[in-house]
Amino acid sequence: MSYLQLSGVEKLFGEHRVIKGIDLAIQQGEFVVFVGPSGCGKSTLLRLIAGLETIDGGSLQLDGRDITHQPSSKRDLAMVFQSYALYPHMSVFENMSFALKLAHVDPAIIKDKVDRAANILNLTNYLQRTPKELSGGQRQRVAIGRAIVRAPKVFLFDEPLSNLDAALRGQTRIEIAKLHRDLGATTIYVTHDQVEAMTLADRVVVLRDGSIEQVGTPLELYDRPANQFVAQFIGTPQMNVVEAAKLPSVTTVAGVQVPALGSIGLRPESITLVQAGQGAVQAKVELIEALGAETLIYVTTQNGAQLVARLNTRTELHVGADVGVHIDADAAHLFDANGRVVAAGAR
Amino acid sequence: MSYLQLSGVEKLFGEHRVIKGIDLAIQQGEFVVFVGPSGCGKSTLLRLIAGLETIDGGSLQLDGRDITHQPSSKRDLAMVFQSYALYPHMSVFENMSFALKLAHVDPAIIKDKVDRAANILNLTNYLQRTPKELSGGQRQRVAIGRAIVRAPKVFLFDEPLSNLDAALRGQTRIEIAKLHRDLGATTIYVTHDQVEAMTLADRVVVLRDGSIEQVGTPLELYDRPANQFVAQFIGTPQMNVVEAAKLPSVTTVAGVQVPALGSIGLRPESITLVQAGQGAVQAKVELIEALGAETLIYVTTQNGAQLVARLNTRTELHVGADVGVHIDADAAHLFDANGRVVAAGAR
Amino acid sequence: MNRFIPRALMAPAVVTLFLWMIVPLVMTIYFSVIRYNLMQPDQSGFIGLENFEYFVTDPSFGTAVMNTLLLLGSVILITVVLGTLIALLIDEPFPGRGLVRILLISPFFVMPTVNALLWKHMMMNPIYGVLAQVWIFFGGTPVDWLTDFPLFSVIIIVSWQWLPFATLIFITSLQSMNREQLEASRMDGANYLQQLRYLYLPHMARSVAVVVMIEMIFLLSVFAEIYTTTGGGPGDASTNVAFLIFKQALLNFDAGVASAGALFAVVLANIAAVFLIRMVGKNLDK
Amino acid sequence: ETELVVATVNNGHMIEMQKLSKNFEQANPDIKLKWVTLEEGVLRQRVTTDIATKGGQFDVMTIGMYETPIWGKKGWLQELKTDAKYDADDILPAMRNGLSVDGKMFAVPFYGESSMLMYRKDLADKAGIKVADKPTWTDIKALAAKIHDPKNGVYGICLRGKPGWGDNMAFLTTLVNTNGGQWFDTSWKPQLESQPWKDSINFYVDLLKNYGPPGSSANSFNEILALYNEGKCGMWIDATIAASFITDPKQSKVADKVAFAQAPTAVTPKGANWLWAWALAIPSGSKKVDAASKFVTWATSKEYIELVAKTNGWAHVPTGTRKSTYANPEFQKAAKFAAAEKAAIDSANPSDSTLPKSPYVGVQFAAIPEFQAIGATVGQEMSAALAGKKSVDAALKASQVAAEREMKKAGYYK
Amino acid sequence: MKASIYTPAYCLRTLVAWLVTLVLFFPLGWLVLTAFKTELQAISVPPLLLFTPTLENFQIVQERSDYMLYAKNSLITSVASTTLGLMLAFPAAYAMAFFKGKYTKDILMWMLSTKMMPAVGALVPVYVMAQTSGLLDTRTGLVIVFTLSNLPIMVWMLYSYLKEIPNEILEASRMDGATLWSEFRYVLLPLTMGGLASTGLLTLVLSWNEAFWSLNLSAAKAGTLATLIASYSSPEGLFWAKLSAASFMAIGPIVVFGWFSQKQLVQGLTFGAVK
Ligand SMILES: Nc1ncnc2c1ncn2[C@@H]1O[C@H](COP(=O)(O)OP(=O)(O)OP(=O)(O)O)[C@@H](O)[C@H]1O
Ligand SMILES: Nc1ncnc2c1ncn2[C@@H]1O[C@H](COP(=O)(O)OP(=O)(O)OP(=O)(O)O)[C@@H](O)[C@H]1O
Ligand SMILES: [Mg+2]
Ligand SMILES: [Mg+2]
Repeated sequence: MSYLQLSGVEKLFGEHRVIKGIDLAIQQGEFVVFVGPSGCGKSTLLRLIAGLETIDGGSLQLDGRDITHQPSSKRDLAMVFQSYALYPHMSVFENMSFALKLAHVDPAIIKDKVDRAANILNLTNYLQRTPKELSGGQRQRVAIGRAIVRAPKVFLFDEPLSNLDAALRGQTRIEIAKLHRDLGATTIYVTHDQVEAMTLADRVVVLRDGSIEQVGTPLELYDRPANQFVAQFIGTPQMNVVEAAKLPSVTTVAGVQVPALGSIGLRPESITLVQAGQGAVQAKVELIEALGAETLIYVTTQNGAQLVARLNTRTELHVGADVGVHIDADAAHLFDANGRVVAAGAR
Repeated sequence: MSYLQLSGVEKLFGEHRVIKGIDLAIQQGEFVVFVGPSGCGKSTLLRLIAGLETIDGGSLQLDGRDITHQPSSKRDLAMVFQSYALYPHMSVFENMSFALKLAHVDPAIIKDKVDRAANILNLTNYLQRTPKELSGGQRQRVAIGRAIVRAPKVFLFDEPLSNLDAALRGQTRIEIAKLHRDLGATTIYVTHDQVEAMTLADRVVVLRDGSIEQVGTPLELYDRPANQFVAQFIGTPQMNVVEAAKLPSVTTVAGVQVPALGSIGLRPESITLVQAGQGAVQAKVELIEALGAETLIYVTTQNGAQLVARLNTRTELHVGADVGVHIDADAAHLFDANGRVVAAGAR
Repeated sequence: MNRFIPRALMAPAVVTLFLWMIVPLVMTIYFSVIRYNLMQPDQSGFIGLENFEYFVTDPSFGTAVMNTLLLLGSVILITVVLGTLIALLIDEPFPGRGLVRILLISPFFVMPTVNALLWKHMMMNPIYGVLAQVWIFFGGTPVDWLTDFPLFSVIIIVSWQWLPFATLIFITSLQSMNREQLEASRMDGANYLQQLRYLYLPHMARSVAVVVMIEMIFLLSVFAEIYTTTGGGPGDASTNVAFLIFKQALLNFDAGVASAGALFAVVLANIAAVFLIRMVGKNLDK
Repeated sequence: ETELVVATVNNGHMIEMQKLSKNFEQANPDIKLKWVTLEEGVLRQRVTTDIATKGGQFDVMTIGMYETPIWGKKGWLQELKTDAKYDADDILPAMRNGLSVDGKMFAVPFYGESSMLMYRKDLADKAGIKVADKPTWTDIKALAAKIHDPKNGVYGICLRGKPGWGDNMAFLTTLVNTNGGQWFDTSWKPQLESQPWKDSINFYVDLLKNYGPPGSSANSFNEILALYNEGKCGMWIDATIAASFITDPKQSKVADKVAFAQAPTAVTPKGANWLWAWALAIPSGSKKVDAASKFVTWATSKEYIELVAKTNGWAHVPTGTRKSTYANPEFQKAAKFAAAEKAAIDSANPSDSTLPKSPYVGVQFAAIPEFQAIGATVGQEMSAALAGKKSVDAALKASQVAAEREMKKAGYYK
Repeated sequence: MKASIYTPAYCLRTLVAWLVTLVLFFPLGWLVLTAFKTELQAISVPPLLLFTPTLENFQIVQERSDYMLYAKNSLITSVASTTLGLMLAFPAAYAMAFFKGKYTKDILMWMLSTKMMPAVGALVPVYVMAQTSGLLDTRTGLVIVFTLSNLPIMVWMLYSYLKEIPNEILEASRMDGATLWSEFRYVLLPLTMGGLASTGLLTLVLSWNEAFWSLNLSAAKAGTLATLIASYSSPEGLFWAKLSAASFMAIGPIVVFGWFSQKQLVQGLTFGAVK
């Protein structure tokens, strides 16, 4: 049996059905990431697991025990909040030891545990400071430390990095990954940033409007999205999705006929720009973003389709130039009128 | 003569010399980005130009006029603040028209100008709302709109995107780029996010500790950084910089002998992982980040040097695997003990 | 922006306040060193520190200082503690919360004299007062509040007036309590009392500071309530410094001694201020 | 048109005058009256501050028998000269003396009072005791013991206990006087620790403790009046003015059961009952002396008394000022306390009210500026003694110290 | 949560809250009741809860003293001193909040400390000053005194309020070409309306209830409602009902006003205590 089992979990806010019967099995030690657009219910689902909201339907089992109606203080989970929710008047040490203190753990043991966690998180020198004397990244680490110290059965993270700036976010992401590898703790992580999802997750759960769209490893989702929604949600820059009508040159993908009202999905890396006149389609360069190692080129085809191409080299092109677009139809995805995948190129 | 000319501009806060004699010439229509680590004086420099702080030394000339001691209301510049600084009690329309109203512009003309700006920024439907009824991205656009409407001589932006979430940031970045292309306005843009700097700037000014480290186009900075600081500041993931002693296999770069106490800089894309036993150095895989289109692999060499390699393909490697590292010494940078560039590989 | 403008803007308030303070102060200092009794205009002349000596050696002086501090301390304590409890009680919605708020706030708008008269006559009168009736109803002997517990009675009266103020500020403060912190503590296993101890109270520290500060300003010179109810007695049991000065200024018409007393009160206020504002100021600066 | 600002105390008679003053304004269309009606203590502070700083806010002041001689001597008040029609000789001599300095009248009495015993005839009868017309304190104590019946809500005796020189000290001074004591001896030394004081205060505390209502130390005129009207007091010694209230069936449940006698005496009858008048005066330097004197003479004239009688009945006229009032048969009929009141007033002599010779004027006070403060402090001490917060000796000792300080400060002696 | 909000704890809480409220409000309610009793009913034992209300007391009060004059004085003095106070306090608070100098905090503390001297101590000097300048018993005199004694609190409240306004908004307006006046008129003033309102409300209440100075510096012309009370606590005769009626009339307007404005008042009363 799985470690954490959600069966038909539902949540209503008034009339509004926010979580629509979620079934999900999470294994011990797994790192599961919930992604999805804003308002899709990621936080709510996490809070249901945490016991911060009451579950209106279905059940929740942790380690073989039914915890559907247990108060959160009894569930033995730890949560890291988006705003960190550090106790502002307590020192870092007090913040980290608060739960243990409430549980009447022996002070010597508390000190030991906190020191160990602080060591892991590089917080040893800051134990006496209060949160407002810390930088964003340090606060973040304290919030994590507060969770680690308790050695809970499951770690819950609700967008823990969204308050950090880009540089720090990248750095902390790596720290979290390492931490998970070292501690091997079961972790559920909410984010709407798909880079985080891709790099951290063992499995990614894509949510939309209170239901699960797809569950799988990051690369599964990248390569074999179940529908247009997942396809566009995963990967940056987004997958190019163009109405089939605008790309008449592509007729079959993996042996499947392109449906009339469907659309074709192309990752930026499966588009190559060639000399004007060559390639499947003709286009004009709209914008060039040279990032050093890679270059993103935004083009508009004669049919009005907007495409982004990713290059791993510099380009000689300039805005306004005419180019030909070569399409790697083998790597394309086909969606029907409802956005469901009909076929996907082999990768 | 240049359009905006800074000559030996200085700023003291109490005893603290925050801006240490900046000389910079900005041409009309140019998009200049200031980057640098937190606290290096980016905002201060911008505020000096804006007239929000008094200049303690040097002079400032705009369009041939000395504006060193003019109050900001007379300088004919427009600024977009990090926090947007929208007037919370005014509607979007009023926010955007405020400056014109103060200048006693004819209401009909005001309406016309605001409508045009709103149109460009997709704000037409929100003109009657107040800022708190808008999303972050929309507020951002209003702040920009407020600047556009005035058609000022120079646009100043102080980290305008840092309050937005990742997705929105990418999107707005592209909008700003397009806007600049359409309006052709002289723009000074402060950020500490180097992706923004790379994609937006005609020229990037790298600041450090109140002084200019280097000025150049984004790719100039990427390819020919003047020193280790700039090299590591530009590009993501950071350039690998390894003490020369830890990479004995690299002895000369572009014909220059590697200095004993210097270090070697390698962009992630100039490192290739090969089978164990092959390549210049042997290493162990520490972490793998598969982002779909590209893969980042963090390795530690036998000498203890930490390196990141960027792959444009998937990898079969897993954490802990032994690999050989092939180094493209032709693309390497050489720094002396003080971090100055001694030689750079041709690219 | 040059320095002139802020000064020009501050000037009207600072200058008028300065005059309002300095002119009476200089006059007070002047009066305090001369013989100046309104009833004996024929006696005058410089007498040095005699007025101070007279004021300070008043047999009631020590009691008055003690009573001032006691009144200040108790009212602050009562209003802060009860205010906190009430604020916590009505923090979450319940039927009629709006009305409760309005009723609770009312005493704050009552003028001190009315407040004192109301308590003295209608509540605390040992024969007709409502409290006496309540005591009798429960078979007790009515308490003669103003005689037997004069200072305590004054404390009750003043507290009643200031409780709404404290409650109001605390309610507002509680409403800004960070929900996520509360949730975090729930996950950490804290029960309500522990949340109270470790989260609510520390969160309210700043508002407590504000309440203490404002109340101190007003309570140091409580006068109307004492004058109307106990007249400072029995004996000097409920005489505070302000009342002692009143005795000199308006019963004795000795402006000299009254001025000396007022100066002393200023000193006392400043000691209290230094003591409290420093303590509280830390919280205010956050 | 002249506008007169009249400061007055908010007692019933004054409020009546305020109402009736419309008649005055009609008769004198060039004079307008503005009223400042204040509670006694506040009024005293206000007029004193004003007159002492020459504030000039009031054109007519209501002051008492305490202030008049002091202020008159200082020349702060306008001497009042009246015409024949006003008939100054009709004013009771005790009153006239009390409001004059060296034969010059500085205020005219609006109403006056002394103190007397008001007892419940029904209860005394039931106890089988006949109260003498001039009882002694020993008699009173015995009677109080007899009729004291707290179970049925009747207390033997009610006396003032609320601190204040015009409150408990007014009564206590008469008690001390009749016990042969005084405030100051001829060299202005306070006598608060003398035997008469000790005897009196011990007697008083003892009496009220045994036969008084609870909370006596907070009772003054009003509180006791309310108790008396509810039928809770067997006896009451207080201002004669009370008589008109407790005999008024509209307020009093015992209106038909009260009887009157002179204030009790002990060692000497001297100063056993007090003398007080609320009078109208004009500050010197006033620019509206003519209009003001027109008003004060109107308000204290015989015609005014008749006007009140006509409007409200004879039972409600201001008393204690004029012989003619007491001579009026209608008044005698309406006020059964008239005789007792007149006798009490006549027997009081502010200039000679103590057994040993005293340097001051006043029965229940000493007309010197320092007395207010001394009286207030001593009043507090006595109230503390009554409440049992202090022993009588300690309270008297503290009083003596305070009084000496005050007198020394004022320069009476080194 | 949805299951049943009427848990025992919830009911208990509601009950206790109402109980506490009623106890605390009782004295005031009793005052109002007493105002409608006759004097004998007012002191009856046991106290009457049910009785035939009478308006007699209000008539008496009105007959005896011109209520409208006092009310008018109260209204004029408190409104005028509030307005004047805001005019003085606002610029000062603005300067302190946006041009913070080395001594800003000290000036603020000093201002507050001026409020700690007992008014009685300054009575004689102030009385003499008022008299020499001819301000005794004038509304102008009272307005000046009220304004000055409330000024420190006003400056402090406005300061805490203004401090919360981001400097960047003002800078933005300067960049937009605003002069000091237009910055004030179009940006600062609208943004501080809330703070001004609640500061004004508090000052209004404090001025309305000010008793010491109004009693001592006014006589027949400028007396406010606070002085009206002083004529109803008579040492002769029964007066509770009349006193209650007079008190009711004196505090009625401000209490009702307070009820209506309490939301607004609370917002600014926090002195920046709540972030
Ligand atoms: N307490 C609540 N009462 C009513 N509706 C709520 C409540 N909390 C959340 N919702 C609604 O439930 C839906 C899901 O909200 P949730 O916070 O779980 O979204 P999310 O996926 O975390 O979004 P985000 O990425 O913006 O954090 C939203 O439509 C939201 O408006
Ligand atoms: N008003 C001020 N008074 C004193 N020091 C200041 C002031 N404003 C800025 N500084 C100091 O000047 C230096 C430069 O600050 P500045 O705000 O320009 O940095 P920045 O490059 O914009 O940093 P960030 O990326 O964090 O915004 C910092 O050391 C800062 O502490
Ligand atoms: Mg969320
Ligand atoms: Mg900055």
